[in-house]
Amino acid sequence: MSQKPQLRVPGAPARPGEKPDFSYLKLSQAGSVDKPAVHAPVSDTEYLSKQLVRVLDDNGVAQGSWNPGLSVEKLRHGLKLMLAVRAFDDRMLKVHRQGKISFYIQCRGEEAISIAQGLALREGDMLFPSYRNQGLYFARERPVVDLMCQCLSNARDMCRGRQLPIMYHWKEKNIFSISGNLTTQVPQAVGWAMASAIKGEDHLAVTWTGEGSTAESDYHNALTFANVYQAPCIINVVNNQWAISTFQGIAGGQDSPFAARGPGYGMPGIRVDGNDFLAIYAVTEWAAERARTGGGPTLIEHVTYRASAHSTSDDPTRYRAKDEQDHFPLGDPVERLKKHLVGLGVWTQEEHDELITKLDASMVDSWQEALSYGTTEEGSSFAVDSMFDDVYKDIPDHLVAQREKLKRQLQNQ
Amino acid sequence: MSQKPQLRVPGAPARPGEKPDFSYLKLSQAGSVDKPAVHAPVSDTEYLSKQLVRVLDDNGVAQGSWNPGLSVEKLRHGLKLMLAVRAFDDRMLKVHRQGKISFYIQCRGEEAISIAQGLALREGDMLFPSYRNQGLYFARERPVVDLMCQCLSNARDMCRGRQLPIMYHWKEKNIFSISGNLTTQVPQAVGWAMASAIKGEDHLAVTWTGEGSTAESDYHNALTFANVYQAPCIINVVNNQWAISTFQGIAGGQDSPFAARGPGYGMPGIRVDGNDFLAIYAVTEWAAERARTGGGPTLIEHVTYRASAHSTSDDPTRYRAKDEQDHFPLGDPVERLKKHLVGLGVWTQEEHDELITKLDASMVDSWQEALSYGTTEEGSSFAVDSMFDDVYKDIPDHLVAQREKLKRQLQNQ
Amino acid sequence: MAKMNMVQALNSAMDVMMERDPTVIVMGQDVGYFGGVFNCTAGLQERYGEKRVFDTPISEAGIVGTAIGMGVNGLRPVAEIQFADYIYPAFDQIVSELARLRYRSAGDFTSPVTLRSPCGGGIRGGQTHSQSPEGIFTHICGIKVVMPSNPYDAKGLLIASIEDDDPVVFFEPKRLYNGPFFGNPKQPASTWASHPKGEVDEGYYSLPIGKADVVRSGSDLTIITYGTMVHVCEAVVRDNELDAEIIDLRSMLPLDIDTLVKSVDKTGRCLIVHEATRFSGFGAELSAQIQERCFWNLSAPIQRVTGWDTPYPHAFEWEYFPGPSRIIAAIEKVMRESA
Amino acid sequence: MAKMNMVQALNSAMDVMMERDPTVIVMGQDVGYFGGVFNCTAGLQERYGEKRVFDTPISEAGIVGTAIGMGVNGLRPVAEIQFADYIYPAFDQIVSELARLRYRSAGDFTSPVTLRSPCGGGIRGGQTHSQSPEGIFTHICGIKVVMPSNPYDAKGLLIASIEDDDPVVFFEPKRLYNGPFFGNPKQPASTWASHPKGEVDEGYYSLPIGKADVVRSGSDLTIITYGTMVHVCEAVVRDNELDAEIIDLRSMLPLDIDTLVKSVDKTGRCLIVHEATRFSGFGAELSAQIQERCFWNLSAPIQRVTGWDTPYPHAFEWEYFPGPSRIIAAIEKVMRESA
Ligand SMILES: Cc1ncc(C[n+]2csc(CCOP(=O)(O)OP(=O)(O)O)c2C)c(N)n1
Ligand SMILES: Cc1ncc(C[n+]2csc(CCOP(=O)(O)OP(=O)(O)O)c2C)c(N)n1
Ligand SMILES: [Mg+2]
Ligand SMILES: [Mg+2]
Repeated sequence: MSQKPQLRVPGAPARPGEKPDFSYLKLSQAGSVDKPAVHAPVSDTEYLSKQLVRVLDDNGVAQGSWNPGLSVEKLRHGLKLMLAVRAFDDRMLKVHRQGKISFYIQCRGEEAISIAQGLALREGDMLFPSYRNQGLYFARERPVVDLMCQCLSNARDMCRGRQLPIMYHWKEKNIFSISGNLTTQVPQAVGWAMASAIKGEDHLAVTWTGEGSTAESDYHNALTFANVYQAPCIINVVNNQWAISTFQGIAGGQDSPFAARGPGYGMPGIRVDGNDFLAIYAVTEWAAERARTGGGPTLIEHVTYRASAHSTSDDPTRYRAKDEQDHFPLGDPVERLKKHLVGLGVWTQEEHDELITKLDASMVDSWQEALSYGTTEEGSSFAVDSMFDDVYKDIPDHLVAQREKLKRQLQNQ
Repeated sequence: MSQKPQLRVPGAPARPGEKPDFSYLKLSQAGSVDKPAVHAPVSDTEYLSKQLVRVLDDNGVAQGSWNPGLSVEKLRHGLKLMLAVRAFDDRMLKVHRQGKISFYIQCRGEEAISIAQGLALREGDMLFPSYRNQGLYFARERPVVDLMCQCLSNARDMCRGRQLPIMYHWKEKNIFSISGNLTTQVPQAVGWAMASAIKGEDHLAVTWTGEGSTAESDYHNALTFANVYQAPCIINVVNNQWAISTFQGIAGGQDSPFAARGPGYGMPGIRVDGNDFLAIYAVTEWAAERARTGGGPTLIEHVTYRASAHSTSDDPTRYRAKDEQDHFPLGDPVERLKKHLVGLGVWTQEEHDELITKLDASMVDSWQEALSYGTTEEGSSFAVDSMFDDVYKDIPDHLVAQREKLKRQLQNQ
Repeated sequence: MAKMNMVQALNSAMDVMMERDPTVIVMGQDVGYFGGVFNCTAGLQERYGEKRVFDTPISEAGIVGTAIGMGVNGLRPVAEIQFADYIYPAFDQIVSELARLRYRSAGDFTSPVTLRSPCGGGIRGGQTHSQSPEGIFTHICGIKVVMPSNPYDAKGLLIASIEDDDPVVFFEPKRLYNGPFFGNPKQPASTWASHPKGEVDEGYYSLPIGKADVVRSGSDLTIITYGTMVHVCEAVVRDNELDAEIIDLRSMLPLDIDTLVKSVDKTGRCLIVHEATRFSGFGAELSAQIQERCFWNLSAPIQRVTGWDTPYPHAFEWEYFPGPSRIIAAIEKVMRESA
Repeated sequence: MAKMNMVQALNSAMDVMMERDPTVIVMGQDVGYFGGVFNCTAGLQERYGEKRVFDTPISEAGIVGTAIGMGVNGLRPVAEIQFADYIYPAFDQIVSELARLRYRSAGDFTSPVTLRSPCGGGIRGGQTHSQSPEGIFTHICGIKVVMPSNPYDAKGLLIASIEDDDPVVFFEPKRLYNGPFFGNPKQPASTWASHPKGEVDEGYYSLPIGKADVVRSGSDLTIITYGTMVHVCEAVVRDNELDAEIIDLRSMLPLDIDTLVKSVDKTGRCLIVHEATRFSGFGAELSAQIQERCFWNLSAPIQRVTGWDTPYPHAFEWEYFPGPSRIIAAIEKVMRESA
């Protein structure tokens, strides 16, 4: 211990040119963490915020009381969806490189989270995703063409050209609009859940935010209100170790896991292996049942790794050690679920490869279809008028005037 | 457990017409909570956030390892200062009733916190108080006339008439300016402490906020930054059970104590008997030594009771059970320290009464002196010019013009 | 009809709407059992239960953030921000979220939140209980900004705000809660009982947002104002027997520019009065639009009377407040320059 | 002298100041090892160590709040807000604290924080990476608001901001980071290398805050603008061979009104151009002040060309951007009306 105060600036364990080092990660053995009763008092759940709930062991075998006992069908469906997300991401990265879309964000390495949780929740549950939860659209079966159209700001963009690529929403199937501003959706989810309780409904609100984003004020407001009103919600922190170039220590992950904020605020906090489809599914089921039966909110920290760049505007080789992902002790979520299925004898490498090929091809087809509805470069397919819609429900006079002005100018050009 | 989600709206245990009820408060026996090593790892300090550090028992005897072993002189000094604060508050309430000042806030019942902590800290430590920490000025020996002059916005007001009464500051003795906006000073204190560490100094920043105010965003930002950078600071939460009309449950105190936020964020959290001069002194010493020797921040929750109205604008009989204070299980801080001193045989009821009489008289004298420097009603003693000073270091042209305009207008009236 | 002060009128608006529409809920610091620090929500929790009227943690950002979510889930939250000076912590949720949600989701998600907040000075509140931040909010597209100047309008406009499917920031000049204020703090306090706009329908009615009120017609000069300053301007015009037209904006965004232009085109002179600080205050937008539209009919430069560009100082409250003498001086200037 | 783009010039300003003054520190999201998402702080951490250049948690309010405390404790923090669109969470700390500390403590406590933040559109950033919120900040007394339009000014003004004992909000038009932009996205990108203001002194120099720059003199019309729009206006004037005077404000608060008045009194015509939304944008204050001062010399109403009062839409970026055709139309209008 130093004799004088020191400004601690938590650094990354490894930067370019250095050897990847994940020794800071505290892991638990698969199956070693007990599953408490759904309505256990918060104090009896505290250990969950410090240990790591894992079901799949290194051999792909499901272990322990958290094993959700999913049907083979469901497991295969989960794997398929994860592969679909990955195929989608790959395709979108390619078309971004071709200059077809202005921006993109992958979720590589984190697919298990959105897919397992998407499947574990009910249709009536309202989802408030971050920008890295595209998997939720797959779990709820939004045609990928629609997502592509949003990225193209074309005639079938559900945002009508207003938003950056990837900022989807889906009103019919309860997936909320994405904001560029981090964490703002988290208190909104809590408010949505409060309304659910006020109305006497049992729909949950479920939200996701990055570990870096938990530093935002809104996160605190969300945890406070969720706990005070016992809002039926699940707050997910996706700890993928990085926030653009900053390591999770800078967000406050060095001395206590993000899940530990839960008990600090008076709610359960669960730290889960974010690359373990079964574990994620199980903790989500537990939290959902708890919330749905009046037990209030749960905080879930998913320990995972951002295998991709932050976004297409980012170049992680400038700040991360080379091949860091290969050293990540929790592996790759797709590989791990695949191993489990292969181990169960219900999946083979051939089926796997075939599926990937099929998915890749279907993404190409979908992309062709999406292109047929227009592209950003060609200019918007919406009338320029539409730019003035939806600022308000009814267009006020001053916007009518601005719209007319713009139309006249475009006519004169 | 209900079968459906319910909006929980944490209520006060008792409202007007009902019997006071403090059964929700979890207490520990005096002397029963162990004192960890100053540099104990956070995980070894967690129990401190759930139990209640107490030194003075019901008989006024000091118990256990947290007994700070203060000299009789220091104890008597502490008692005297607490009584001085109380005499000051009484006088100011009276002059407010007489219409002499526009506003006032008492700290009755909470005197031990500012006095014990003020005495336990060093002169070079920078204090970032809330509006209920007037005791700090007594601990650092600001002449009360100066405080009164601030409340009168008169010629000797250190705020030059700019601020509401009680929004003092004291640059020379390191007491920061008070803002009307709650909790804003808490991240500022953390920043100050970061600067201390950056500069290689061992001055601490110490800040206070009400339990209600911990819901503000700034509180989260303060805890996050304090922990991440291991800022040498102490963050005090004064849990006086009430925030104007709302009970501490509405701020999130129902399921876990405010001190528990500390370990949640990765720093020690200590729950202390806020009416126990000795216990407060001891935990402050511990936290200060920890911070000063590189151990980073500590969160301290003081369990106390707001014996007064929120402010002179408030009427607690409209929302609190009658005589609630009399049922508060931690008693009155002045009475408790008095009992301790009397028990030690170093103080008597007569000395006590005499001191009160003397203090009351000296407050009257000070008030007379303060009045001699002007009053709010008479109008400001500062030139109207001064209103345009200090918006910027140098007055920009547009403010010069506004100042001239005002001066001309006042001349014409 | 009943005599109501502004607090009672606002209370009545919420009461009427809670009665009519089960989705209306009221939330904010101290609004529940206590009925709000200014009493505006008194009795509502008792009447509608704590699921519909509840206290919140002291977190303005949390209030707005959760209110947005409730609005998305079919409720109509009416949230109180205890003082306008304390609305800033919620600024991001208001600007980036409340105001933008409809647009960014192409109308699929909306949240009809009403934010009520007492504003303005003249109650010795010092620099953090006196501010008039409305100008800032008028720069935010996607929200409406309203400020009533009397009980009748307050009720009608608050009902309209709650019913509005767009978010509304509703500022209440707290100096007017208990009576009109004519700018002279030494005068005995006036009450709403004797003011025509203190007569308030006890039932449901609403006033359109975006319609200014010509509170006095005249031909020499147009005075555009809102909130507390409406009464100060009226008093100045009355006391000095001026032939001025006074317009109470009532809503700043959307702005009833047509009514303003009509008046200024007629009078050829324009004075803008608000309590907020001058630089980039709402008076600037008013001035800019009026000179754009009425340029050829203006016979003197548009003048602004406003708070100074300083915080609101406790001791110099009345030197800060843009009271009668400053208004008269400005009127004289306009008249002189156009003579 | 060296050729620098705006990023390099800003970097050089910080470098020079960190070298000269050990109390200068740099903080913000990704500003440390990585050097900032726009590279503005590249190399600084390596040079000055992580106690003086450090990454922060993703909390704009926390950044400003702690920066204030550091400023009070004798440091001169230069904090980056990654995008101006993300400055709103820090709004309360800026308005209620940073701007007001000196006043409320009668000068006893001050905090000379500089907040740097990239603003403006034209980079396909959509509604949350394109905003120009400077107008809002100009309504806040106690802070200064600066926006440079070229590398030379950027460095001189940033140094002045860091040295200033008052807090400064320093907006950087990110469209100009790598080169001037003339308003036509289809034109090949231009670089600063060929622009006179891309010649930047490598050492210490500063430019006064509160001084506008007459970037082109002319007699028919005054164009008042700042940031990205300076170059668009210059291009329009050049391409259309107009005799317009163009003034780059450089600082909005304090405002160099004398330079503006002098010009408008001379030309009799005034056009204000900014990228921010129109309603209550900074153009309103400019218009209001100029009509107050230059009324008798104006031969046509002052016009504003601005962004529309909508969010910045991803797909309609160039229909939103107040580009050359809108500027030309407005100039024609002013000329026609005063003919
Ligand atoms: C309020 C706000 N501040 C800053 C940003 C810029 N920004 C976008 S993503 C990001 C990093 C977020 O990291 P994390 O929360 O860990 O999520 P991840 O990208 O790892 O999924 C930052 C700083 C923003 N979008 N909004
Ligand atoms: C940002 C902000 N919001 C609201 C208020 C109004 N307000 C002043 S004191 C107070 C209650 C604070 O309670 P607590 O933090 O428990 O402190 P206590 O008064 O009990 O000491 C409130 C809501 C304020 N001053 N600032
Ligand atoms: Mg992350
Ligand atoms: Mg309290």
